[in-house]
Parts: sequence; structure tokens; C-alpha cells
Amino acid sequence: MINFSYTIWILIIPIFMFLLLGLLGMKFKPIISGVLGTIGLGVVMLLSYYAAYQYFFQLPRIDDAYQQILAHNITWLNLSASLQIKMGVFIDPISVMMLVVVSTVSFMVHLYSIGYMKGEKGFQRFYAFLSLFTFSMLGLVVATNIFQMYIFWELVGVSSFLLIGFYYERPSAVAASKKAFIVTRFADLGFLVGILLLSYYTKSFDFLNITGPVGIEVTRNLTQTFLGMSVATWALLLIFMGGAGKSAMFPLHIWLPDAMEGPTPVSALIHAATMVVAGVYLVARLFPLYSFAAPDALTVISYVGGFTSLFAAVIACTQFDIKRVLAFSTLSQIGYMMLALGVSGYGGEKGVGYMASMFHLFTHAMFKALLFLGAGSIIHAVHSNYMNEMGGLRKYLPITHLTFLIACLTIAGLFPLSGFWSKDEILVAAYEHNMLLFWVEYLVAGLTAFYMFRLYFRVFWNKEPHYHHKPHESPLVMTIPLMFLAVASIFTGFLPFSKMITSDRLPFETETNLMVAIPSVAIGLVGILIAFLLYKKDNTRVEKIVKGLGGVYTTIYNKFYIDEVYMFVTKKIIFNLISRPVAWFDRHVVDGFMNGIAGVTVLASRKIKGAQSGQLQHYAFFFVLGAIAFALIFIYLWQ
Amino acid sequence: MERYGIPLEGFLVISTAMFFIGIYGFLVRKNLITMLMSIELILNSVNINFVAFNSYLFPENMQGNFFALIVVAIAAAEASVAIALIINIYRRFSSIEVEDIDEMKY
Amino acid sequence: MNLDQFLIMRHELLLIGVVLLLLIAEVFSKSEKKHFMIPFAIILFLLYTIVGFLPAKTGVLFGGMYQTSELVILFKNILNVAVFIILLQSASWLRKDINHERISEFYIILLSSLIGMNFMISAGDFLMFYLGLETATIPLTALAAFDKYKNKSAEAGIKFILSSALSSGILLFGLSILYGTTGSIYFTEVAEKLVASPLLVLGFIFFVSGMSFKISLVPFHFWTADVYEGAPVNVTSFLSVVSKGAAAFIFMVILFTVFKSLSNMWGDVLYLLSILTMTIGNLFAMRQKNMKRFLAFSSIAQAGFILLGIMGASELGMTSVVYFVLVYVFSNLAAFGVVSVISDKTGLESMDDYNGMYRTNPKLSLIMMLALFSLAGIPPVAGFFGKFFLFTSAASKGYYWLVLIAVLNATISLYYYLLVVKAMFINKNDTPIAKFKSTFTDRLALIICVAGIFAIGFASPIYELIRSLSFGF
Amino acid sequence: MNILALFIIIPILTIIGILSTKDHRGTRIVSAIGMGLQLITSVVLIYMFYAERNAGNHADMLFMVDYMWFESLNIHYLVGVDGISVAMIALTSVVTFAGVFASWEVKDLPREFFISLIVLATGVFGFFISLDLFTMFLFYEVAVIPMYLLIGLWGSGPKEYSAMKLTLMLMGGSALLLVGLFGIYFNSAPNGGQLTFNILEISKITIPMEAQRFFFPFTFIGFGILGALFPFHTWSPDGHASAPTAVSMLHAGVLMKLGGYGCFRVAMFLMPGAAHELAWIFIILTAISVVYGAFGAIWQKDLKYINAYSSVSHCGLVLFALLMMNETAMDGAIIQMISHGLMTALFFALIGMIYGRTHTRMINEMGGLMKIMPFLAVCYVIAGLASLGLPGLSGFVAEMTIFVGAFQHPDTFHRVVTILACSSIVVTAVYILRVVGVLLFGPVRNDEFLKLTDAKWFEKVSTVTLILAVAFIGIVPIWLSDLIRLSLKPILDQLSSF
Repeated sequence: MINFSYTIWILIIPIFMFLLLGLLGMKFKPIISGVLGTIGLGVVMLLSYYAAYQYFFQLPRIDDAYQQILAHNITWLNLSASLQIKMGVFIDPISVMMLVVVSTVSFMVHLYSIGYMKGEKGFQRFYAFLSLFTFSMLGLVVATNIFQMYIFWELVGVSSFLLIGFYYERPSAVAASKKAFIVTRFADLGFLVGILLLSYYTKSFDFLNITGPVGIEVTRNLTQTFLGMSVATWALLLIFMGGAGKSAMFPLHIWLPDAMEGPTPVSALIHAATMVVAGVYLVARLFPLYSFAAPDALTVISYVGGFTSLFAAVIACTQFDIKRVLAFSTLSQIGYMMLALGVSGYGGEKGVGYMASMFHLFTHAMFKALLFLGAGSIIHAVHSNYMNEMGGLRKYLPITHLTFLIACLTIAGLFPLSGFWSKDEILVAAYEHNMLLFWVEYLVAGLTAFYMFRLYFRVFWNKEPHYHHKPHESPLVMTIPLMFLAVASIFTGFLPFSKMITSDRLPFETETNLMVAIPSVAIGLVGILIAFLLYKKDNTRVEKIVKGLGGVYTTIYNKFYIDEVYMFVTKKIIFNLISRPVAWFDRHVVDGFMNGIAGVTVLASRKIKGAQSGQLQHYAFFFVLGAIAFALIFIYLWQ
Repeated sequence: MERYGIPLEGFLVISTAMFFIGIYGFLVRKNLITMLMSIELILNSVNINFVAFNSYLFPENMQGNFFALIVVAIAAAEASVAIALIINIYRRFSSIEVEDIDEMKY
Repeated sequence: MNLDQFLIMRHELLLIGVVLLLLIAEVFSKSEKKHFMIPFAIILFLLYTIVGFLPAKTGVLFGGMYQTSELVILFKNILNVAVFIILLQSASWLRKDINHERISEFYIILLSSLIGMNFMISAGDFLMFYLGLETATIPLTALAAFDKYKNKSAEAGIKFILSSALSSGILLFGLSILYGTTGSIYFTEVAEKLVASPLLVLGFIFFVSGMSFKISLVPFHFWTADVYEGAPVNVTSFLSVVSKGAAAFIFMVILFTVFKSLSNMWGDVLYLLSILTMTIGNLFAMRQKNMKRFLAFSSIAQAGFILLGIMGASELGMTSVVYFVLVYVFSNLAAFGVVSVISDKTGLESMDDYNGMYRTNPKLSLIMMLALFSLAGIPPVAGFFGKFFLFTSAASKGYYWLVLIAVLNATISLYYYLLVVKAMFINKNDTPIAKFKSTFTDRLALIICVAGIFAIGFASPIYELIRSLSFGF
Repeated sequence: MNILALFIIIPILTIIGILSTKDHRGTRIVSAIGMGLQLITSVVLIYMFYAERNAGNHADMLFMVDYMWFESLNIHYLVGVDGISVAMIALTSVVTFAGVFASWEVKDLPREFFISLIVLATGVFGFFISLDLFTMFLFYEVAVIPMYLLIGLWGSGPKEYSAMKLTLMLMGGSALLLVGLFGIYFNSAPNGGQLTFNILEISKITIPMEAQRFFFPFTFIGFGILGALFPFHTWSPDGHASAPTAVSMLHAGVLMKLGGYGCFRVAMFLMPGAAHELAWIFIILTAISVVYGAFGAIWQKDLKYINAYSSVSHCGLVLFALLMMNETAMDGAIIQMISHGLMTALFFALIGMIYGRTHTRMINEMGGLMKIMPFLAVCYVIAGLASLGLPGLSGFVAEMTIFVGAFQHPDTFHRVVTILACSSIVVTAVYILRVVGVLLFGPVRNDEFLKLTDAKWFEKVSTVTLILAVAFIGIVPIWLSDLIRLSLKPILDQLSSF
């Protein structure tokens, strides 16, 4: 038996780093903080790799299935006789995979940031937050129960908040961080209620229980319904709401583009590779439950995923901020993953969607991190986010250019890069399940290729604007992660995912479906070609098209005005129509009533003062009147 | 029961009338001395009551009569103090009209 | 009169002795050395007070006209302590030149009034009761006008005597009807022969009205404020503490013994009276600026609370009333003591003059605050216990709504007590009352009061003692 | 000597010590030592409590002392503690200790200030250890009245108005409470026998249902007013806004907890039947409190008002959870009391410190404080995060326990109100982040502020103490939760007997 208890260090090291850098960081030189953080993360990465190696290659399988191991599980809080919140480390295929993803990307970002963040005020703070984030994300990944996951889920949200708002003196960053937090928080409300509902029936938070036979049995047999849907479906949909918030699914996606206000390495780590896929991970975690107890919820997930991927891809085509393009691209890709989960069945071949989703999660993490880090390198060079202010950068940034190109090709799904393999599996899954969604995804594949190459050509080719400083290639500490991730983007596609990560943890064989693969590569090429025609050189074709589209373009450019709708709802309705009246009501009605009591008392006091007139005979009159009144009352009325 | 040819009710009517006349006088007369006299009316109505009750209803002992005697005595004491105070008032206010004495109010 | 009788009437007789001694001393003292009367009177009274605490016989005299019990003796002792404190407080006032000729006058009249009260609370029939009542009241009216060069004092005197004469008249009319319906003036006999009839109810209500005047219950209270304001401070404190306490006590005793069989009815009468008294008293007190007038209205409201205890109509109720009076003696005298000290030294009596006093006279302000908290019923001072037991008493008869109204009224009363606290502690003042040193007697009086305010609440033996002497039905 | 006596004796000794000091320095040092001792005593108490429990003493109350006080009324000075009281005492010690340091620089009448503060704390300690309704009520009032002077004398803004309002409303509350207590007392021997104020004795009998129905609302609302139950909460915003720092801390941190504590220790424990029958009314009111307070907070501009409304919301959650009447929810309610006590004290401490520097509490007049006073700003962020329920800090533990507990009722009514209450976590996030965003982040709006300094050592002591406590509960909640849980059993047994 292989002991996984060392995995706890994967959590301890980053939190220790956080405390060290957070409390004492200011005492260190910035560079020392950076190096400390990076080394810590390096150790974490190695531990994760070692764990992955042991898990997939050394640990014996039981009945051919990968084991689910509770490396640690201590009771953190007793809630009731049956419900406890535990904290622990759960080892199973997806958690191990996620460990690898998170630690790798995090390490790369740590390393990269040494260069990127150099000279920034709050360098130590940045590293402290990065460590905190990494800790939270890893904790989320290895959660043994849904409540632990929720806990780290929240922590992840906060670290994201802190990192987006890293440039706290910039109002836009503050606003973005706030927005990110509140939107995800709103989604988390759903998650929480979902957890509460689910755990009420399953009497447990533990994944082993609730996704095990007992949990499935209980949830399947729930007869209670609410508004026509079974309680189980409600619970799982609400949980998905949490996932949708974190993963920025439509309509909870609005925070992600704004989150790009954070430093670019943060965007790479949190808003591209790791945190935003937490929603996907969550659904994958509870997949058996979804699959057996609430197939309706899965359908919803697949449509939400499909719609988001299309929606975001369309918007991505019109954006000029390169990070925003990447952000919408992320949305779109996560939509893919969600869709894949939504169309997946449980077990063996039917579970290809599940496998594909995880696969795509993995490859996407690599190439999207690469894209973001590359974008960071570009921004580092030209000090702008806007592609209009860029062009012809291939000469100045050779390494960035090359790695960026690889990433673009990967995301466009060209054979044999990793993106091709994972996207292909997703298309296969959709193809087998739902033709409508398949066509949507097929279209999105083309759009993806188009907008990525639009970005690529605008930045690296096209007309060169006037640069204030001559752009120069980033230092090695930044390009090494780029190169590493580029290699990963190229080769991770060859990993035998279906042998490792499947819905029922039993390996199965997949073969490439040429009926899907060839058209998908083809449409990718078409997308690239269009982008090439439009953006390779500076020309007026784009303007004509934009003019031709008219209002449609403006709508897309303004992201379908979803932000405005939200603003309307929050500012006008919640703030103005609820909160403000509540505040007014409180001051004037409730408090007014209390003050009114006092006022009436004072008024009464003033009104009756005349009785004490100083006139003896008035006093006597009251006296006699009182006596007679009492006498009458008690002689005639009193029984 | 009719003793001395006058029914008890007769006394009671008189005494009650005196009582309320006294009260009326106290309430409306403005002169302090007159008010004091009204008080005497009230006290005397009480005396009539006591004495009448005693001799008509409970002649076996003398409680009512004694009470009346004591009341008379106390009324005298009261009147003397009151008149002293009225003199004092006259010194201070140069008036013994009750309406003028309202320095303290509200 | 044999020795036994003497012992039974010890309080009254000794007190008469004290008064006579003072008279004789007055006659033989030289006119320029009158202020020696002050320590003389105080020491004499102190001795008398101490003797009062010695074990005493109880019994009935004059065929039932006069009676004492342990409780009555205890109550007389409470009154003695209160008067002793008042004597201490009045010392520095009497020492003033303007009062020089009238020092013994003050003592003699005051103590005569106390004699009346002693007789009143020892009464066994209505005659003795009435006699005591008037003996207590008539000297007091003279005392109210003691500052004869002040308009207000003269006004207080005349208002007091005329109103009190009217109230006595009405009370007497009530008594005459009682006599007419029951044929007796002895408490025990009246109680036996009591049969509810409209005439009797009329008599009873008149009696209650007269008593309400003494305890100043609304609507029979109007004289209170004017007299309290006009009278010298020490007379006011005597009126508000001793006179009111004695009247409340005998009222309760008469209700408990004579009108036992009417308890349902007088329960309701008191219900109405207490609500009126607490509420109206508070409403008036809220707006007062003159400290004496302020305390007058506050004492009216306090009387309303006392009724709650009486309504308990039980041992518990009687205990709570006596206990409350005890607490009230110390609290109210502490408050009046401070007012009196300040009035003596500066002649200021308005609440606004107290602004910022804490900065200059912290100790006086603290004592005032404690006294007011005690009056408001705030722990840990004794007033809390006193009020609590009164409310317990009312609640024991199921008067929960009344208790609620009473406690809410206590809250209102807290408001105006806090106004004084606010004036002393919080309000800013450029010219606060200057720092001054108070005399020994003033300090002694205040120390006794503060000790009482703190000790009585926590010392349950006092409560238990009263409880063991009380009776109810 | 019994350890509980120390909680009364130490403050009294401290007061005597303060009276004997001559100057400002001495005063605050004596206060700090006294309250430090108090803190140590409460830690020792926790230790002793555990030792006793581990030694197998499973009596409901430990360290009981019983002196007959007013024998004829059967009033006792009866004290004792269970896990809940121990936890509340620890909370009080921590907050008082932090409060002393937060008011280190009181200039005006420091001696009087510290004495009042300690009297207030004494009242609170006494309340938590009392097992006799009379003693409890006495300490309750002792705790309330110093507020008047503390706010009126050392407060700011319309302090006199606020002080008066607060005092009168709380006293009005105690009026209701007193009626309730009398009701309990006079029904404490329905089958004849000695009436009693002893909570443990009364819990053994069943108060007649009629009486319960009548007196439960009195008692519950009476305590509820102190616990800022809607619509009786309006004293709280004004009071907090005007109070000096340490007083807000103690008041929101501890005094408001008296309400919640009383609600279950007296109202629900002694009148379980009515608690079940009437719970729905109060559940609605508290659910309104929770949401209403949170929405009210969004619109406020004054830091203290924001926090006051937030307190309304959080304290509403306490009562809400209590009324759910199951182990988990009540456990959560008590954790929430402690958690809210600590974090709101932290908030008020920080607000006081910020106000002491900027002389304004209007958030739109400030901005970018993170740059000027990073220590305070970071602490503020931590407090904010605790308040919006970040895991690892105490608020999360409390809220989650409450929600899980409230969810144990499967009927629609409870579900709806629970979800309503849950939704407050979003609204809370909105107003907390709004403050953090406007106040701490963004550009510095007033150049005058650039000259301001960061926290001084005593301010650090104050805030760090509280933050440590908040984090301790947040990270190892099981310690606190189990301490409370075992003590809930008698109450739950009582409630489930209906």
C-alpha cells in the first residue's frame, strides 16, 4: 500500500508561505520573497508530480478501477450527529490531475512573476496572495467533501478578489475585484443552498458517500418536488449555479472580463487555468450524482456550456483589449468543458464527454496559461493592453512570438497539438449526444481559430505603430515558463487520458473519429485563413465588414449589454429601490415611531402643564372632581 | 326613627348641603378668609353627621360625639394657623385674594 | 399611667420629652447663643433615635385607640432615622443669621409634627388616626412658610393649609359616613361590621381621597409641587419623605385591616390611582427645571409605585412598601441633601445651574447620581431592590399589565433623572457652581445616605426582618 | 475560592485600583492589568471547565455557588457556568481587554471612563454566570446603565440624544423583560410549593401553557430588544454611531449578546411550549432583521452606521438560529454570538482608530487608506472578510452552522426563511466590499490624510488580540463548537419535550 500522507505538505507549504510572506514579507527584500515563494511552489509541484506518478503508475488498481484514497480526513467541525465537516486530502484521478495542473501553472506563474512584477510596489504582498491562492485552490482540489470544497471555494474567491484588486489604487481594479467577488458570491449562495439541500437528504458531505451508491440511491429516490422538478435536480442545479459563477458561465460571466484588471500572471493563473475551471471540476466531482439522479440538470449544464462558448466566442471577435479577448476565449473554452460534461454519460464509452472535459481542462490550462503569460510578455514590452497600439511585434519578441503562435495553433485545434485532441473528444461526445450542440461547438471551433489569429496577426504582424520605447524581449525568467508551457501545449495531447481519467475510473479505449476530426481541423484552418486575410496587413476590409454589420456589431462589441443589465438591476433596483427605501424606512418609519413615542410623551407633558396653574382653587376643583368621579365610578360602574 | 321630632334624614340633608356649600364656597370665593370659613362649614357638616349618627343610630356609646368635639378643637387650631399664614400672605402679597397667589405654577 | 403604658408609648412620650426639653432650653438660652441649640437638638434627637431601637413592648392602649406592633415600632424608627438625617442636613441652613432667632422654633415644630405622625401610625381607631394626622399636618403648614420673608414660602404655607384643610374635611366627611354605616370608629369593629353599600363606598372613596392628598396621588396631588418648591429645602425633604412615608404606611394598614373585605374594590381604586399618579407625575417631572419642584414631581411618581406594593395586599406587599419607604428615605434624602447643600452655599436651585458640576464638585455629583439612580431603580443601588419588590408584590396578584405600565413609567422617570445626570456630567458650562467645602453635618448626612443606598439593597436581613413583622391577608 | 467570584471581584478591585491612581497613565495601566488578569482568569476557567468535564463531571452547570439572598422570596445569588457561559465569558474578557487598549488615549476624565467601562463589563460577566433570574436581571441592568454616561460623556456627534435613546429603549426592553420574569416566577410552582427564580429549578417543572403563551413574548422581546430584534433595533445605529470606540466595541461585541443569551437561557429554556408555538412570529421578524439590516447597511455612508446595521443583520441571525431549535442551529447561534462579538468589536476598534485620525467617518470623504495606514487597513479588510463569512475566520463557521441547522426543517416555511437568511451573505459581501473599496482602496482623496500615521502599539495590541481570536475560532472551530454543543443538551431536551 502506498502511503499518500505526504500529500498534506502540498497544502502546508503554500499556506506557510502565505503566512511567512504576509506577516514578515516586508522585512525581506522583494526578490527574496519571490524566490522563496517560487521555491515553495516548486516543491509543491514536485510533490504533485510524485503523487501523480505514484497514483497512476504505482498504485495497484482494484477491479481495474483507480482507487479513491482518503490520505487525510480529520473532523473540523461537528454540525450534528450525522453531519460533520471534515478536512482532508482526497486522492482520485481528477484530484491528482488537478494537482498537477494547479501546481504546474502556479509554479510557472510564480517564476514568471519574478520578472513580470519586478519593481512593483507590494511585490511581497503579491507573492503572499499567490501562495494563498495556490493553497486555496489545492485545498479545493483535494477536498474530501463538498463542504471542504465550499470552504476552499470561498477562499479561492477571496484570493482572486485580492489579486484582481492588487493595484488597489486604481479604481477600475477595485471595481473589478468587487464585481468578481460579488458575482461569484451570488453564485455561491446557490452552491450553498444546493449543498444544504443535498446534504439534508444524503446526511453526509463526503464525496465518497454522496457520489457513492448510497448517496445516489437516496437522491434518486427523492420524491419531493418543487415547481415541478425533483429536489435532487434542484439541489444539483443550485450547486451547478455555484460552479457556473466560478467558471463564469452565462449569465454569471460578467466578472471575468473585468477581472483582467489584475496583474497578467494572475489572470493566467486564476482566470484562465485554475480557478475558473473549478466549476467544471465541481460538476465532474459530483458527476455520478448528476448522471444518475438529475439527468435534467446535466442537460441544463450542456446548454449553458454550449451557449456560453458561442456567446463568448462571438464577443471575443470584437474586443481590442488582448487580455479581454483571452478572457472571452477562456469563457468559451470553459463552455466547451461544461458542455462536454453535460453531454456525457456515465461509465466506459458513454463517459467520453467526461473524459474529454477533463482532458480539455488539462490542455486548456497549459495553452491558456501560455497565452496569458505571452500576453503578459507583450504588455510588459509595449505597456498597453490594446491591440491597436501593437503590431509587428514578431521582430522584437521572438520567443514570445513563437510560443504565442504555438498556443494559438493549439487553441485553434490543429493536429497534432494538444488542443486538437481534447477538443476533438468533446466534439465526438457532442456528436454522439446532441447534434444541435455539436454544430454549435463546431461553429465555435471556427470562431476560436478566427479570433485567436485575429489577435495574433494584429499583434505580431500588421502595421507597426509608433512605440515610445523600442519593445524588447522579456527576461529569461519570463520566457522559460513560456517555453515550458509551449512544450506542454504541444505534447500533452498525447497523454492517454481515457486510460487515466474517466467517469467510473475504469480505463477505456478511444479512437479518433475522423468524421469529426477532419472537419474540425478544417474549420480551424478556415478561421485562421479569414483572420489572415483580414488582419495580416493593415487594410480597410475589417472596417467595411463592421460597417456592414452595423448595430449587430455594436451590440456584440458591448458584450450584448449584459453588464448594463446587471448595472441596472443592482444600482437602480437593488440599491435605489430596495436598499435606499429600507434605509429611509428605518430612519423615518421604524425609528420615527420610536422617536414618536418620545415625542408624544413630551407633547403630553406640555399639554397637561396647564392643570398645574398655581391657582389653589383649581387644585381644589380637581381634588373634588377626582373624589366625586371616583365615587361615581365605584358606586355605579364597579361591580 | 324619629327622635326630637326630626328624622335623621333631616340632619343628613342639612349636613350634606352644608358640606357642598362649603365646597362650593371654597372653590369660588376669592377671599382667603372666606375660603377658610367654607372649610369651617365643611367641618361642621361633618360634626352634624357625627352627632346625628351617634344619637340616632348608635346611642349606646359616645364615639360620634367625641369625634365631633375633637374636630371642633382641631378646626380651631387649624383656623389659627391658617389665619397666621394669611396675615403673612397679606404682608408679602399685600392681598388676600386667592388668585393673586400664583407665583409657583406649571 | 403606669410603666407598661409608658414603655408601649415610648416613642411618643420620649419625643414629647425632647420637645419639652427644647422648649425649656430655648427659654433659658441667651439670644446671641441660639446656635448652640443646633448641636443640642441633634444630639438629643440622636439619643432618642437610639433609644427607639432598644427592644420595646407592644400592645394596645386606651381601649384600642392606640396600638403598636413590632412593625409600627420599626416604622417609627425608620421615620426617626429620616428625621435625624434631615436635622443634620438642616444644621448649616439654620446656622444662617436670618434663622438665628428661630432655630428652636424649627426643631419644636418639626418634632411636633413627628409626634403627630407617630400617633397616626399607631392609631387603633379613626379618632386617633385623625388626631395624629392633623397634629402632623398643621405644624407642617407652619414650617412650609418658615422662610417668612420669601413670597414663595408664604405661598406654600397658605396653599398647604387650605388644601390640607379641604382634604381633611372631605376625609372627615367620609369618616362620618363610615361611622354612620358601621356604628364604630374602632378599626377592628369597623372591619367586622363593614358591608358594601353605595353610601359606604362614598365614604370610603372620600377617605381614600383624603389619604391620597397626604400621599399626593393624582389627581389629589396639585399642592405638592408648589409647596415643595416654596418650602425651605429641609422642610420639603421632611414632607416628601417622612410625611409621605407615614401617610402611606397608615393608609396601607387601614386598607389591610379595616377595609380587608373591600380589597377587590380598593385594588381597582388603587389600580387607577397608581396609573394616573405614575404617569402624570412623570409627565410633569419631565419638564421641571427647579430641582425642588423636580423632586416633588418625582416623589409623586414614586408614590404611584408604592401603591403597587399596597395592591399586593399580602405580607409580601406590606414588606415591599415598608422596605421601599426605607430605601426611599435614603435615596430621596441624599438627593435633597445635595440640593440643600447647593442651595445653602449658592442659592441656586435650577437644573441648569448644575451644568458641569462634576468638574468642580465631583463628590456631590456622584452622590446625586447615585441617589437618582436609586430613585430610578437602577442596580446595584438599593432603589432597584425596592422597586423590584414592589413590582413583585403587584405581580403576585396578577397585575402584570400594571407592572408593565409601572416599569415603563420607571423608564420615563429614568429619562428625567438622567437629565440631571446629564446636566452634572455631560453638559458644558463656563461658570459651573464653584468648588466648595461642605460642613461636617452635611457630609455626615450624605455619608449616612450613601451608605444606606448601597447597604440596604444587598443586606437581605433587613428585608427579612421587615418581612417577619409584616402581615397581610 | 470559587473561580466565578473572581469575575466580579477582579473588576471591583480594578475599580478600587483606578480610584487610587493619580494620573492618566496609572489609570490605564491599572485597567490594562485588571482586564489582563480577567482575560487570564477566563482562560483558566476554560481550562478548569475542560478538566472538570474530562474528570467526568457532567452536571449541567459547573462551579456552582449558591447563597441564599432574600429568603422569603427564594432569591438566591446563584452562579454557575456551562460551556456556553464559559464561551461568552471568554468573549467578554477578550473584548474588554481589547477595549481597554483601544481607549488608551482617552483624554477627558480617563478615570471615570475606565471605571464605567469596567462596571459595564462587570455587569456582563455577572449576567453570564447568573443562574438566578433575579441576579441575572440585576446584572443586566448594571450592564446597561453605564452606557449612558459612556456615550453621553465621551461620545461624539448627537451623543446626548443617542445615549438617551439607547438607555431608554433598553430600559423599555427591560420593562417587558421584567414582566416576563415575574410571569415565570409566579408560575414556577404550578403544583404548589416554593416559588423560585432558579433557572435550573424552573426548567424541571412545566409552566402552564396559558402562562407561557402570555409571558414568552414579553421575555423574548425584552431580551430581543437588546439583541436588536426588528423593529426594536433603532437604538443600535444611533447608539453605536455616537459611542466612543471602546464602548461601541463592548456594546456591539458583548452587550448585544446578552439579548441572544437571555433569549435562549430564559425565554426558550423555561418556556419551551410557547417557544414552539410562537416561534414562527419571531422567525419572521428575525429573518426580516437579517435581510433588512443587510440592505440597510448598503445605503449608509457613515462607517459606524454601516457596522451598526450589519450588527442588526448578524444579531438577527443569532435569534433566527436560536428559534430553529435544533442542536446545530443553536450551536451556530452561539458561535455567531461570539464570532460577531469579536469581529464587530474589531470593526468598531478600527473605525475608532480611523476616526481618531481622519476625524470623519463618512466613507466618501476618505479613500486610499491602505496606502496611508496599511496596518489598520489590512485589519479592516480582515474584519470585513470575517464579517462576510470568509472561511478561516469565525464568521464562516457560525453562519454555516446556522444554515445547516436551519435546513434541518424540511417544511416550506422554514426553507423559505432560511434561504432568505442565506441570501444575506451576498448582501453582506456587497456592503463590506463597498466600504473596503471606497475607504481603503482607490486613490487618496484628501491630501491632508497623507500626513496621518499608522497604528500605535496599543492599537496594535487591541486589534491583534481580536484578530487572533477571530482566526482561532475560524481555523479550529471544533473546540468552541464542542464546548457549546455539550451544554446545549439540557436546553434541547427541554425544547424537544414539547
